[in-house]
Amino acid sequence: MSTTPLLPLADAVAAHVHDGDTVALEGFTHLIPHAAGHEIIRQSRRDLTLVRMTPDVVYDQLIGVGCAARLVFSWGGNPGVGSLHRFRDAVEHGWPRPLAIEEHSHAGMAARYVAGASGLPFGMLRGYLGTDLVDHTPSIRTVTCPFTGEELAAVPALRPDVTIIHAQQADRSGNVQLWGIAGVQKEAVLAAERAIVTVEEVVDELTPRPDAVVLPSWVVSAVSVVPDGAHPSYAAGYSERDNDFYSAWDPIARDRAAFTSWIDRHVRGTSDHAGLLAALRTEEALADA
Amino acid sequence: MSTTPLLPLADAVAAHVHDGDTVALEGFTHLIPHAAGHEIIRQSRRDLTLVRMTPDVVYDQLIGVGCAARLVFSWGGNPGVGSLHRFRDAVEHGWPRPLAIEEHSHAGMAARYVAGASGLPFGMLRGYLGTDLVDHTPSIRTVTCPFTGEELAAVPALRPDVTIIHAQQADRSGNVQLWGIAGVQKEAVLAAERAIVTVEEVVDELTPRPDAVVLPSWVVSAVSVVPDGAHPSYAAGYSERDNDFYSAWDPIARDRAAFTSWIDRHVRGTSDHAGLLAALRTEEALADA
Amino acid sequence: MPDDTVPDNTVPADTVTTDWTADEMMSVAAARLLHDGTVCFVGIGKPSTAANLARRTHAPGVVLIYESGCIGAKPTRLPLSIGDGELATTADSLVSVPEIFRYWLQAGRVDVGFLGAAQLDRYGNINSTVIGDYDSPAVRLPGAGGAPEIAASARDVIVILAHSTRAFVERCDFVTSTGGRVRVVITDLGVLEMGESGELELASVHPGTTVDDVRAATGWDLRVRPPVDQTVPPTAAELAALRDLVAA
Amino acid sequence: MPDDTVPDNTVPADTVTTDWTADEMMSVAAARLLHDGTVCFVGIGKPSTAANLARRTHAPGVVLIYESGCIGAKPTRLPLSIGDGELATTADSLVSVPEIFRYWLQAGRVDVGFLGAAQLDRYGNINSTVIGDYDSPAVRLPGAGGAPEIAASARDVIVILAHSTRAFVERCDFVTSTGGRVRVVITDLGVLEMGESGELELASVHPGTTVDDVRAATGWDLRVRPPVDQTVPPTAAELAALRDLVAA
Repeated sequence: MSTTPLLPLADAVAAHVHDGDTVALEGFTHLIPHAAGHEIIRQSRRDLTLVRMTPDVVYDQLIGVGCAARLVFSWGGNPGVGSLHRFRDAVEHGWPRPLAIEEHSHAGMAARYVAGASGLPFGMLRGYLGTDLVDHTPSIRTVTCPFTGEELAAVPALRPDVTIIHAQQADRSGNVQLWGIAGVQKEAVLAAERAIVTVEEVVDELTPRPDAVVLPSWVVSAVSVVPDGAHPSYAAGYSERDNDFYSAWDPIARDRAAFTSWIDRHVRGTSDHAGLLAALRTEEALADA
Repeated sequence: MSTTPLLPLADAVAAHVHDGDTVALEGFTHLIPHAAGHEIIRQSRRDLTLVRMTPDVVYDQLIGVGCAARLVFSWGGNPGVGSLHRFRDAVEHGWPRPLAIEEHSHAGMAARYVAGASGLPFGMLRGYLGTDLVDHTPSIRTVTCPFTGEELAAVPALRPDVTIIHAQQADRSGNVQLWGIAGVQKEAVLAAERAIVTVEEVVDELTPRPDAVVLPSWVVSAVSVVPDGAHPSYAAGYSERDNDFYSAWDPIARDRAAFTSWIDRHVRGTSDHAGLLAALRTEEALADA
Repeated sequence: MPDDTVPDNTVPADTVTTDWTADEMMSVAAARLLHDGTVCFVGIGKPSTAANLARRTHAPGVVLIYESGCIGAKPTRLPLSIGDGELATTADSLVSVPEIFRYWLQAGRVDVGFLGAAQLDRYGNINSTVIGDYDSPAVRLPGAGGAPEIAASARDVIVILAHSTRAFVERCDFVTSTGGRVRVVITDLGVLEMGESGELELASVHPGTTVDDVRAATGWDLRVRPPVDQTVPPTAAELAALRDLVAA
Repeated sequence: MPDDTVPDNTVPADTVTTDWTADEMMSVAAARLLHDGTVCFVGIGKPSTAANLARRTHAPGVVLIYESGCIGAKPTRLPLSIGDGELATTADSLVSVPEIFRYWLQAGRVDVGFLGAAQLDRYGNINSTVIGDYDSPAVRLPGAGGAPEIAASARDVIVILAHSTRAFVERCDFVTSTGGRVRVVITDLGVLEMGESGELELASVHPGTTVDDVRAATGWDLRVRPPVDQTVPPTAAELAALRDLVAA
């Protein structure tokens, strides 16, 4: 029986995320693999091309510590809060290093992942027409319908070296099940050369559920058990979104020193996600006291 | 609240299926809308372009009575049994009328439905290369990737005038839920101008289920309650596939007179699907006696 | 402009109120553009507030689509993010993000798409990408998200944006999405509608605001469509429903 | 040819049997080509029998994909149709038909694709479309189904087809799919493998069959790869598992 290795997250990141890789940590508000992002920071990966439709706080962190040389994205913000200040600082002032950007629309990014998952060299859509994105993003071209003559936007397939997602469950063979808002995660996994999945728990058997995506073990390179591994994002059925954290991130990220100190304490100063969550809980308790 | 009309099947077919229409009755072994096909025969529609990936017994019947002028398809057979003899007779001998064919592969047909559901003029795939289909099917062309230069197959979007499918349940507003093997039905509905859905039953509320496709009422033109409306195909959770019927169809369809007599008795000689099922049960009882 | 996005000024005047904020006026004015059966592509913030207000008041059958894949969501409180669990659990159908953009938005199934922006020009083009030069921006904004395809594929586009000369500009620093389908712009001062000429025109001012106020807050020479109506202020019922929704 | 589709002739000879049919020999020979972890795209009939036999004997971890969208199906009895309920209920994952062709087959995730045919030529091209002229056929066959893309996208293609000069032809009346990835052809008389030259060669004959028998049933001058092995006949365990499966 082909089984996917069940590895500690540190080992999975060490094995599958390399300097210079193109890395997609996908998640659409729900199921964002924050813990994996933190582990990439702990292991000081460099020169990554980060890919994601909706880079949010974890990408702000990866960019802020200088892991990324390049960002491929369609919307970079702190949802419901505002800007990503580390992302802005990198683009506006090159701190801590310049960040090249390749910018698409959501529909374009989705088409690129679909093309990657489908083994096609490009995806097409009715999009981008009349926008200035066309002038600034060389990976937007056109293709002509051979039947109607209509000109459509063409975008190249995304094929990350490694995609990382968070899911609710895996079974002991490494089959993965996630449910609820599934975003573009299936496509991101299938488009990638390798895939790491962090899960809330391992179960003996995956019970079929409504609105579930099941990834067979043989398309997953490693599974790591990381309870609450999406925090401050959430996993339906396991946790709630920590909206306060997203709000609290704004002032931290506005200031380079505050940001670095936060990372040093919570990420570099902890050995794993359980340690990070414990540090956050201690602070909360102190603040409430 | 926008609700979809709940109509007797005869009224739904009368309202939405017109002579000369392009009609897709989709179903992939599971959930084939046989009852709707029979109603089209009862109402003597003419000059239809029939579309389906896997035309089977119900298309054999529609072709055999002369409803169809044209068939767009990728595999036409009696699954596990053999040929469709009425289809063969129409193609080989023009009986009861000539049948024009437009022939694709499964992957090509699926890409055509996806393009239709997506509002794109064409779909593309890595397919057809080196096959003689390219020479006989003008709707297979090529498109060149603007990034890699690779030549891919291009096929035009399918946009049926009406798609008909069978599902397990609708709620009182006309939201539809089907589950189990879902084939290409979602795409076929979304690609069509109008959609009729026959259902096993109407329920107060649709309970979310694993492996379900839910179509909101506002993409469905009419819902008709037709218990066992897929027979001899099946609806998971409601009925079993009548494998004996598929076997029994072979000798009936081999002979023009036997076929016509079967249609006259079971389809034209009954007023609805309940009548047809009753006639079949009576025969079975007599055969067993 | 299709009839069902014409601002509805037929709200009974006897129930109007005066203790409302400009923010509330914007949400109410946007909600009034939605009707039973209108399929709306909704983002977080004002669009979501407006669409849910419509659903709680005059248009219980309005259909809310969130780009996270939730079709027909019926949240009991305003979602804080586009991926809130309640959007998924109350949806008629939950689909993937690629599907929502291809089968639902691109295919033309959306009647009304809402957009916000940092900048808007007279033609309805919007900028949510950068202030300043793209390659060395003064302010890097979040970027396009779904805007280019919402602007291209929704039948009608409604922009919600507070009035200021920094936002209502002669020329967008960057065209993130085009104005071809923009029908209405709702601001804290009034309502602009797309004119026959393809240029936005002032159609109504909110109570307490003058045409001159609006023109002064607009960075181009704003056309005025006479007679400029006064926007019907929020009714007591609208306000109550809105405040309920926000407090929930 | 990748190692894992080389016919496995290492089955212990002491357990071989003699009371088997040619049909059983074909299923057993095909099953032996599959291994734990091999991802097979399976049709109904012999391919399904072979893949399920492998799963019940030496390769419990073989992955069966049916084009109806069932990934990792583990039926307890042989399905009568590609859409049997049990394929869905035992699958690891159930997906739509467009997805199975795009994300799974076209993307190159299938190791072994099985094809049947009405005609086969020496290059592995097959015909399942028409006998005779396309526009006025002598026999209209069911058509391509998934064959063109299975033949183009599976890493290795295995054809299962009973030997006769009507089936093994000099030239297919219609090329439904091409032979570029055909590695093995299993017949009721023997096993053909694709040679370096791109032409099928006789690699083994089933017990009781001679090379001349095979050549006589082949409509072209069949190359023979010396030494031609004798196919190891079904073992008692293989036969028992196969008959169990068929009877279930």
